[in-house]
Amino acid sequence: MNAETKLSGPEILDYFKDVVEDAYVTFNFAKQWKEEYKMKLLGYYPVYFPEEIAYAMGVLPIKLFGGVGRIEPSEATSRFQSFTCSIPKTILQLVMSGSLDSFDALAFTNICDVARNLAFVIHRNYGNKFRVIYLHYPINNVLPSASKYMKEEYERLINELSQITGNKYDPEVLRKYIILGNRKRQILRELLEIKVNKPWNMPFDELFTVFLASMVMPVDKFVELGSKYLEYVKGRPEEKPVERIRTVILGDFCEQPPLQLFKIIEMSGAYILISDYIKNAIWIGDIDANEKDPIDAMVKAYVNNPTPLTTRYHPAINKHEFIKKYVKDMNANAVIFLTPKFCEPSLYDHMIYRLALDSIKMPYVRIDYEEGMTSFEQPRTMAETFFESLLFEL
Amino acid sequence: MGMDYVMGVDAGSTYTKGVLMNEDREIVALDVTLTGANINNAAETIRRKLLEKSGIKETDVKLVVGTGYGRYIIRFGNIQVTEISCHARGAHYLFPNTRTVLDIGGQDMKVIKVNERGDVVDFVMNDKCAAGTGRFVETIIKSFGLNFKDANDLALKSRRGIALSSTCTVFAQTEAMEHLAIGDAIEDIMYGVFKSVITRAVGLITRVGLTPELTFTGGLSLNPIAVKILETMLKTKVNHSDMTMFAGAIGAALYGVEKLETEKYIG
Amino acid sequence: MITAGIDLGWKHTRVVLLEDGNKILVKKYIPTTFKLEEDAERLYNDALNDVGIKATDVDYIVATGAGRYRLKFRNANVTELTAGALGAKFLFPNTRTVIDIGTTQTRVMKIDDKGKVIKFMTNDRCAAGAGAFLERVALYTQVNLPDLGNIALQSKSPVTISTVCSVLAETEIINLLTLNTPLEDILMGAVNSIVGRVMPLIRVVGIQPEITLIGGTVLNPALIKSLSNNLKASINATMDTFYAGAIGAALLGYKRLMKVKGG
Amino acid sequence: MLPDFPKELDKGKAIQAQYIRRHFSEELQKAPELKAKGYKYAYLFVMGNPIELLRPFDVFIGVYPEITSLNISYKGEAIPVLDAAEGLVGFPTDVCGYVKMGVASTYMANKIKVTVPVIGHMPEPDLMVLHYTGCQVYIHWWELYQYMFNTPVLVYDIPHLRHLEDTAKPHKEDIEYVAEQLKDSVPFLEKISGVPFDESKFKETVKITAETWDYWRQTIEMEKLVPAPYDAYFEAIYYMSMITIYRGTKDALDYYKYLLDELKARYKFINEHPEYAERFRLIFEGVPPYHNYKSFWNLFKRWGARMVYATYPKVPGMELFRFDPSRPWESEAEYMILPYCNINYKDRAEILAKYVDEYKADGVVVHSIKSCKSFSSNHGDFKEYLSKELDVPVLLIESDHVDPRYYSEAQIKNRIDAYFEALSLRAKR
Repeated sequence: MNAETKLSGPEILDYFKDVVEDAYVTFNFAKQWKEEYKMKLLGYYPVYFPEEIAYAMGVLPIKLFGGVGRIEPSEATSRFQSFTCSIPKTILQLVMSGSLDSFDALAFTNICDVARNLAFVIHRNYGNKFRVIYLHYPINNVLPSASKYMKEEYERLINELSQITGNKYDPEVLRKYIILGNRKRQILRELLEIKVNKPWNMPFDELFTVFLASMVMPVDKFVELGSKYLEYVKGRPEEKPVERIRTVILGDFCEQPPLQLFKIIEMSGAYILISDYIKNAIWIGDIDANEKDPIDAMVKAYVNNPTPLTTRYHPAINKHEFIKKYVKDMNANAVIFLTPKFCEPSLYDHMIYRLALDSIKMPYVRIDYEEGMTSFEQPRTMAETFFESLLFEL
Repeated sequence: MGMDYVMGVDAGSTYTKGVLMNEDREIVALDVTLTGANINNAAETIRRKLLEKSGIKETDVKLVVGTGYGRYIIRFGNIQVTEISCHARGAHYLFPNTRTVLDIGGQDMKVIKVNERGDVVDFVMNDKCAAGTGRFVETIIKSFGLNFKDANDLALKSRRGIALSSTCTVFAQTEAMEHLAIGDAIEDIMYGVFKSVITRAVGLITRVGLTPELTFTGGLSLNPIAVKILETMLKTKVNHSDMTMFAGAIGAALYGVEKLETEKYIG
Repeated sequence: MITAGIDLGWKHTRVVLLEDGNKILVKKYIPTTFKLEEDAERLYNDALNDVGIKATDVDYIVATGAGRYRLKFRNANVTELTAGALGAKFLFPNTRTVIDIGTTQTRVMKIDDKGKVIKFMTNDRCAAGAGAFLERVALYTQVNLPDLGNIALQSKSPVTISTVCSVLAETEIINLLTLNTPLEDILMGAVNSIVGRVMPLIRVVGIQPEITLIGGTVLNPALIKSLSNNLKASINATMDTFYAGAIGAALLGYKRLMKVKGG
Repeated sequence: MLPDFPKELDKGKAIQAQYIRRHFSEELQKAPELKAKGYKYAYLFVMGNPIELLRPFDVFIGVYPEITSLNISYKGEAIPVLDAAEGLVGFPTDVCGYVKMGVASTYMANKIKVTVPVIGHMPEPDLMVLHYTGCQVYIHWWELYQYMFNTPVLVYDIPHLRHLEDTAKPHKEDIEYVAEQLKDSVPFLEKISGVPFDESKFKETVKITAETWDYWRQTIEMEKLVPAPYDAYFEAIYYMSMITIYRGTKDALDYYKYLLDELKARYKFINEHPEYAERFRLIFEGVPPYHNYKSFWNLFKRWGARMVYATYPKVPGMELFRFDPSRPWESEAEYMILPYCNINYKDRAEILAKYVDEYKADGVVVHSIKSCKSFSSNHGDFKEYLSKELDVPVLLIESDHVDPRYYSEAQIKNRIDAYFEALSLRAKR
């Protein structure tokens, strides 16, 4: 059925690039897959959404990227004030301009107050067009009641989705997709390892592109192409390392930084090892496919996840201990906080992590960005100064 | 008995505009001056100029109506009305079929929905973070060592406009300079400057809803490129003339005439 | 050995020729127009003529400032922060804190005894355009920018302008004008508001003497006074620190040469 | 300009002011002595806190950084505290002003011991009660204290009122979930306080709150009267402080008993003195600019406008809610789910539209603030909904609640005047 199976490594990357570019405004691939797979389309707002449940209910989940410089939210600004970040405006603009008309449902979770309010603004204005689903993830995750509650929330989700597709829930189908999802995350983790171990062998924007593709493609298709691409990357001749600073990026957990920004940071003297945006794609980790009730497995994977998430409070997690270990494991020499303009959660994480970074003398700098930024001279100057101060000896 | 006159003074942040109107709602004189550091002096100058131009006796001017940011300062002013109400009236006077008014001033940008009598039905103004539009265009043109005419000529030559922040004028200005630094053409940057302003305006217009005819008032309406971009973006004809920058002052004068009439009617 | 530092800033283009990394042969500036490269090239040639040096005698050219990438004949480029820090250190060897209030961006740098930037802060985007703000204030109040500082110094009771946004600060100033507030009080208020926006940045990097002010605002006595009042410390600011960026760039060029020469 | 009421009809504000003073100077400033006596300072949020569950232990003193922040700002002392927050603590500017000032106050008072305004004197926390109600920033805010002061955190996860099939009705599962957490938290509270829990005391407290609530509700609904006896925004904000700080005490109960009588007397008075009656009846949505509170209020007074309903005083809890002492745990849970900002926006819009009729309002004023996305981020849609779909005149203005640096009086005055000019024309038609 698909011509993609015969693609070579570089061709797969080009295909991923096309898929990603299409997932901002045009969504032609999504429409095509909607036909091909006979599935309904669901767009979900960052950060985490239980894709496996959507698939199990016959719904193809697509992560919404926002506009990222490709659309001007001129109408959406009538709903959201100037002091809100970009992604809710550009996503609302996509809704208003009809770009998302092929979608059947839009899902939101309790990541921040703006996203929360956006969900219900869309419901009030376009409730007849889309089913708006709002999930509240628990934060009291040391109590048994939290897991009980979250299971009810997932069952509510299943119920909502079955009303869209008419499909009945079958735990074995969910189990199948949990296995596929684990495979997808496995591929992504291996790619990430290559980048972390020998960063000169892969520019960060290449890694980022593959991760983005994994968020907006049918999981089986990605697993097929992704594993081939992984083999290709493993077989690629080695590049020569140059003197650059191994850098971890924090803060870009929801609003997507323009690719150009990553390029500029690497050009300024960095090897970017990881950023929150891609970290979150594999955050949920391996979900136990052998659990008796696969929904319990989904719940456990979220509730017991020991890795902090900017938007999730967890009573048992110590963020200071985490960040120290994180940069150590990455063997990083610098941290850049990439914070979206007007994004509060990102700024709060920065406030907490910088204390820990100070304690281990890890150099860091905070750089603001916006989806729609058209020039990068100020971030460039900041990044260059930062790396000049680490590289130059005078 | 002789003709009664009213004066409308629009003390804006950049320019002070004045109109002298007779009781039959005919404009007998109008003039404009830089507001500068002392609004009162500017208003005073305008008043003198209008009287000289028209040769009308001060005593025949029965009422002075102030509008604009400086409206409460004009010492010789009798009543004050906000520029929103005045621009509505003024635009309606200049183009009677006006139902939507776009005013881009130095500080604020407004879109006003008016009824067949020129009353304000609804209005929206720029977000707090999108203030200073008119000034932004002026300062950026100056900082490049150009004037409005050059800017228009350059922008009209542009093939591909450059996208600039359409909210914060300070960001937009920095971006414009940065585009210069990375070697973009000045034509395209100037186009981008006007484009970002008009994009902001179109956003506001969609909030009120565009009921034709649309009349474009305020200093920026004198820029052909601004009008051109506005018309292409809205796909509709836009009313504008060399009089539209006086809309606020004309509206103020009209309020004065109404006041006179009601007083006459009562007394 | 002669090295050149060329600072292509928004407001000013500056050139410095340095001999053996210790002697300033010439320093010049012109206001920048939208023709960044031409401005820089012309100024550079004028500087060469002034001291009768041939372009071929210059061993290394380092560009800095926002337009650094536009200078085709550069050997290297460096950011205005790194260069400014080096320049400040060159002029005032005990400098530990460097303040640069630029047209679009304000920077505060903490430096070590070698002039290397250890920590730096730039203004939040919402507080951008401090330098440009002062220019526009001069514009409405119809005073020449160079005089602004001296007029402001005459103020007895400066107004308070609290807003961080330079656009809204303008609105406030326009209103003060409409209320016929004394000019000097408005101007001093405007200067204080800029200093107020710099103070948090300075606190974050940590105040450490000596403090050196570089860039365009060294020409503004009111700003220097307000700054030293707020910091309760004296500020190094001379006509030379106006050139700190270009000096630092030239100095960096010299150091680079010495390194390759294994000196 | 609406005239001020005679003193004897305006005691309500003065009385609550005394209680506020008591809170700051007796309860917070005397922290060292009180801590020595075994008292524990529990940091709480205004919105939907379970104070009824803490009172029975007799050792917890509630600390409300939100109230500290707004009072600092109200008294004109915001700038130095904000400077400290951004300079000494290192907050970026885009962080909520409440968080900045709250954290900076505690930090200054306990870590670097610099002089702070009287009201800024925040005791070091013994317990952070993280009741995650209607504001995502809450979790980040308390987390900062957790890492800056190593304070134990007691978490209550409160689901957003997200069900779209019915308006502002908490679902059974959510109520059970929260009630269960309340019960689960008792051992922890016993450990921190060293006092055994007495359920009968808890029931008693809920009973007092229930009564208090009933009086508070009656004062709110009084505003349906024409002319309106008080300003349901600018005055109610003073009145509400008792429900926020002293809820569950006899003092609060007596206060609202008194207040109701005062306002009844006012109503009688206005009917005899028509010059006190409002010219415009408005509904206010949003948080006030505390730094310019009175001058901002005057911008409305001078047009003879009085607010007859406002959403902000409903942040501690909606009047549509009733405490039920017979089922204290569930009732407390329901209360924690139902504050205004925890109700989904679609329901908020419907509620507001309903009140425009019930309170015979001429229009709606929306004050959108940079700091509070929970309250403000959807305000544009409020305007769209009310003015386009329901033809209600809406004024939308922006600034910040505690940060005067985001307030531009000239800009706001201009908009307000234009709004009333249009309202006057509308009235003529």
